[in-house]
Amino acid sequence: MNELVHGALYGTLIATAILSTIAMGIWFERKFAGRMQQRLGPTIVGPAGLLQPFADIIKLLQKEDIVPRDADRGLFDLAPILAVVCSLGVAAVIPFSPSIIASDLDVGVLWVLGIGGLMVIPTFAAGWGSNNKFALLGAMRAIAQSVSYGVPLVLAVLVPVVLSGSLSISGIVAWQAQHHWFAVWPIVPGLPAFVIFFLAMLAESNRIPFDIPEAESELVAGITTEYTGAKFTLFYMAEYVHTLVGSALGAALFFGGWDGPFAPGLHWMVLKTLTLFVLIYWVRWSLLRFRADQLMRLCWTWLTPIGVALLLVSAAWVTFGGTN
Amino acid sequence: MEITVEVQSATRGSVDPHLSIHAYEAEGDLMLLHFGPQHPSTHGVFRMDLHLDGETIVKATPYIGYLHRGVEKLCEKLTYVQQTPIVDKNDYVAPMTNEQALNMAFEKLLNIEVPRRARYLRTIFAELQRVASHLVWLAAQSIDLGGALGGGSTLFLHCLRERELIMDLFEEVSGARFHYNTHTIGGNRHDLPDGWSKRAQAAISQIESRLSEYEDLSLGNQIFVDRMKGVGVLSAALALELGISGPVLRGSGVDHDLRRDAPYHAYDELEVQVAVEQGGDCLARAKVRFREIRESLRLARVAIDGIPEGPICSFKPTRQPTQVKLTGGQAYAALESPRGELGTFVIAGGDTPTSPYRLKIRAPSLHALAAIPYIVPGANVSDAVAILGSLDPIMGEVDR
Amino acid sequence: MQSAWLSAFAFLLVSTLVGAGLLGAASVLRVRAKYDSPLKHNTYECGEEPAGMSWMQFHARYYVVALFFVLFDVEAAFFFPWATVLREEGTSAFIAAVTFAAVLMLGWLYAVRKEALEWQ
Amino acid sequence: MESIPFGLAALVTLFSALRVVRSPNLVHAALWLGLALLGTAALFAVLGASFLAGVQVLLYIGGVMTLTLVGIMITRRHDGLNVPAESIGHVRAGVVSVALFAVLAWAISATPGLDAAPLGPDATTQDIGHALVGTHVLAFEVVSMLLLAAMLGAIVIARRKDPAPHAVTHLHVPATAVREAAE
Repeated sequence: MNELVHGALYGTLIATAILSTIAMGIWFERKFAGRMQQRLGPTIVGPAGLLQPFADIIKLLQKEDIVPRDADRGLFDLAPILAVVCSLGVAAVIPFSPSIIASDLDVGVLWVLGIGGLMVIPTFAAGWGSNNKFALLGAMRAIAQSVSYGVPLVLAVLVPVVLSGSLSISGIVAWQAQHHWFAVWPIVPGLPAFVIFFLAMLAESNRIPFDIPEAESELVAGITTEYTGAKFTLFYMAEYVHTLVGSALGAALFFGGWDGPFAPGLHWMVLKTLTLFVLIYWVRWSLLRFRADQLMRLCWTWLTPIGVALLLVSAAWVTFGGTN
Repeated sequence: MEITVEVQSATRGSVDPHLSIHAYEAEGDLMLLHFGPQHPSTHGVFRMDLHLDGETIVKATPYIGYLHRGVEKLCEKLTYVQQTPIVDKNDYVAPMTNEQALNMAFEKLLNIEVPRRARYLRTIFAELQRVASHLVWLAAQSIDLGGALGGGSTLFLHCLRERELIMDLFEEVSGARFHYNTHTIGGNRHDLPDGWSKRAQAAISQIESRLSEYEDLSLGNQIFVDRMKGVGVLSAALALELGISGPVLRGSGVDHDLRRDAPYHAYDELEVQVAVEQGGDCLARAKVRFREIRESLRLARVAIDGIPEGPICSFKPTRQPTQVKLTGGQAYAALESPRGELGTFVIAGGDTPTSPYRLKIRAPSLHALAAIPYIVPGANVSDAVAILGSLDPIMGEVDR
Repeated sequence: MQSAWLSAFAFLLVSTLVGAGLLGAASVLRVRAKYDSPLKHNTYECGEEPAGMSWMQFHARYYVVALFFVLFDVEAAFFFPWATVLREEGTSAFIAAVTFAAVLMLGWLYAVRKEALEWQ
Repeated sequence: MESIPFGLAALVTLFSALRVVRSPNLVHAALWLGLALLGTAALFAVLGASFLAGVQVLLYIGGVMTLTLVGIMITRRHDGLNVPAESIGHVRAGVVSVALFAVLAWAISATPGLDAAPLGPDATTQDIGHALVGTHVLAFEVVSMLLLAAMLGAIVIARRKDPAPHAVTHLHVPATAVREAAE
């Protein structure tokens, strides 16, 4: 029972932290994008528009709940909740400091990949359940993209697993704290593996340049076309949670997580996570969008074989590299 | 009559251009997707009915008329002088050229010579307007490719920043930022304010310096090129047959530009370098537009330097709409708008001598849209958006 | 049973509560329309009446991609336990994995050659 | 203490398995199957097979479920989506299920040595790894052959459909060609 309480307590703590980071992250993103686009971003609500996210949330929650007549009511309602669970659930095994971790699972990597991979189910449920052509097209695109980029993602995650010999995320971070960060050393499987991880993570969380599932200039809003109010908010939130948790995962797997000098572990983890988070914004607000076939080609002809090669290189490093 | 592919093909020898559609079982394989009118990237209210096999488009049927405002009919009721502000709203991205095309037809009808200074002013306005219009095209195209919530909107807003400079210049001259009503029969209404030329030159320099930045963000961006290359290939023969003109035609490798081939305004005194690209795909059209922006900036600069002194209107400017009275005659005048050959055909006479019997506007966007049934099938939904954007249609002009 | 699983499960419960709680909050805060128009509940299709079913037959390449994903995932599933013992087992484990990956990449090579993973 | 989560997981698994066969809608059935597989993963976790539980979620729900959904989406006849419940024939289905269960149960209990788990009751992922590259290294390599065969099979089957309508990739018909065809 103790573990249940531990999980619930830390779960509440981490979920609250993530959600408030996202609220402020949205404000920051709008300011950031505004500066990139020669405008100011939010300025009206609160000082420097700081209260804008809360105004947004209240607005979205107040909106009328419209369900299309031909929708599959059950799936339509279930999908947004599942989306939040699948994106937030990944955070359960991520160590934010040596002690702040909801569940120190010995197969943490499998948990991350498994729960993250479940995202196809709410996507499909929303797309199919809406009974809308744009939503269905978006859902199928999302599924194809998600399963395709699942392969380089798994291969990239295998690199730190091989290098550290541990399946637990906290174990991987602890190993990096003892030896060296994987993105820094060994540079050859480490850094390219991080790049592949980063790209696959962008694709899994449907960020530009891989946002073809919701491509609003083509598919209006993809799977969220028929969603209004709170349910739309949940999808929107899930997308940001996915991005933030993905950044945290990247920081933990490749940049030593909470490891760092001078400051407590939590500070370092937050700093690294937010750096990656901002990097994603930067990419998002500068690049255009790929087309489905280009996306697939990039994944299958480049990322997958490179991922396999990196996996073998890291295995060779462990086997023949000697010292550590 | 509803304009459908069947109607078009009937006039073209009873051959359906979508020969392949018979290979499909209508119920089982194809999905009919209404793409528009209320869609983020149909550039106004335009509808394409797409028959999809998976994501591949097998047949595309354009439907127009959602923005029909009866401008031509309205012009039959208004006096000649009153019509200029009405046609301003046709091509709402390049209002200057609308006014010019209309007044050129009236001048031809009345056999009025436009003074040289007015012709220079018109040239400058036309070229600056072309720059502004092409910037809007680039903005819209990048939104189509890159999303309203992403890199596309970054380029979009930057393009609009440069367009503002041009609108500021126009505002100084005409007092209006958008619907200028500055051209009239026989010349212009407003002369340049003091120091305008200098400020215009400065604005041109600024746009020129930033243009290469935009080129890097679009033509220099691998994603942009990959999305445009080989997409929506329009052959020169088909383009000519459909009456397509402007950058779309020049992107298909046809060297045709009214500014050089049938000079109007002051183009007979200027040397226009026509931008032609081979390939006929979206990328070729994009390249043409980029080269045209540079050429237009150069032309505007030369024209500003060479503005002669003199009157700006040969026909006595009037506040009395009934001044122009005609009982007969007809005229057609065309100019090279940012979208192609924008022509006005006017027949004078009828019941009232103060207004035309019939006025017809030849809108280049309408002809460009005619290519959709031919170049969209075979592409997928993402490509359809890119193709539509590269045709650069303005629905106000299409539907009138 | 591993205690960490219970914590992870509790975390999932908390996530569910976040989603359900937000929907619950919305059901209180939500503005309700006084008059319900049937048009409001139409399926969105750019302002036109939706034509036909929203169902369509997707191309078989979706299936190929999904199948490839499963196969590579199965490969990964074998690699995970292998990775944890690589340091101890040494060269023999390395050779086993290289052979494994090489055989699998033959399939990938065939797929690329036959353009089975091309999307258009 | 373990019996409560075990019972819960088993209950969820059984209930959703029942819904898989009882659901008239194919998509619903597939999604219930996902829940049944998730319940199985929970069972594995409760029984201490951490790695197996993780793989179950990763492969079966993330992979096989997706495959099933995609499989439904690429079928041609969507009007057969709803399976009429009356057509199933409860008695016959029940007999077949019971018979199948009996056969499986008998096969498991009759197979010698199955009750003695090869890796012991608390096998860790490391133990699986050792076994994989040690005693079972041949099986490990054979699996790669199996995966290769599956890949090739998928490609061949998918390519067989190719000459169908999809062969038309670029449909641009130039005006001249149209005119020639008319003449």
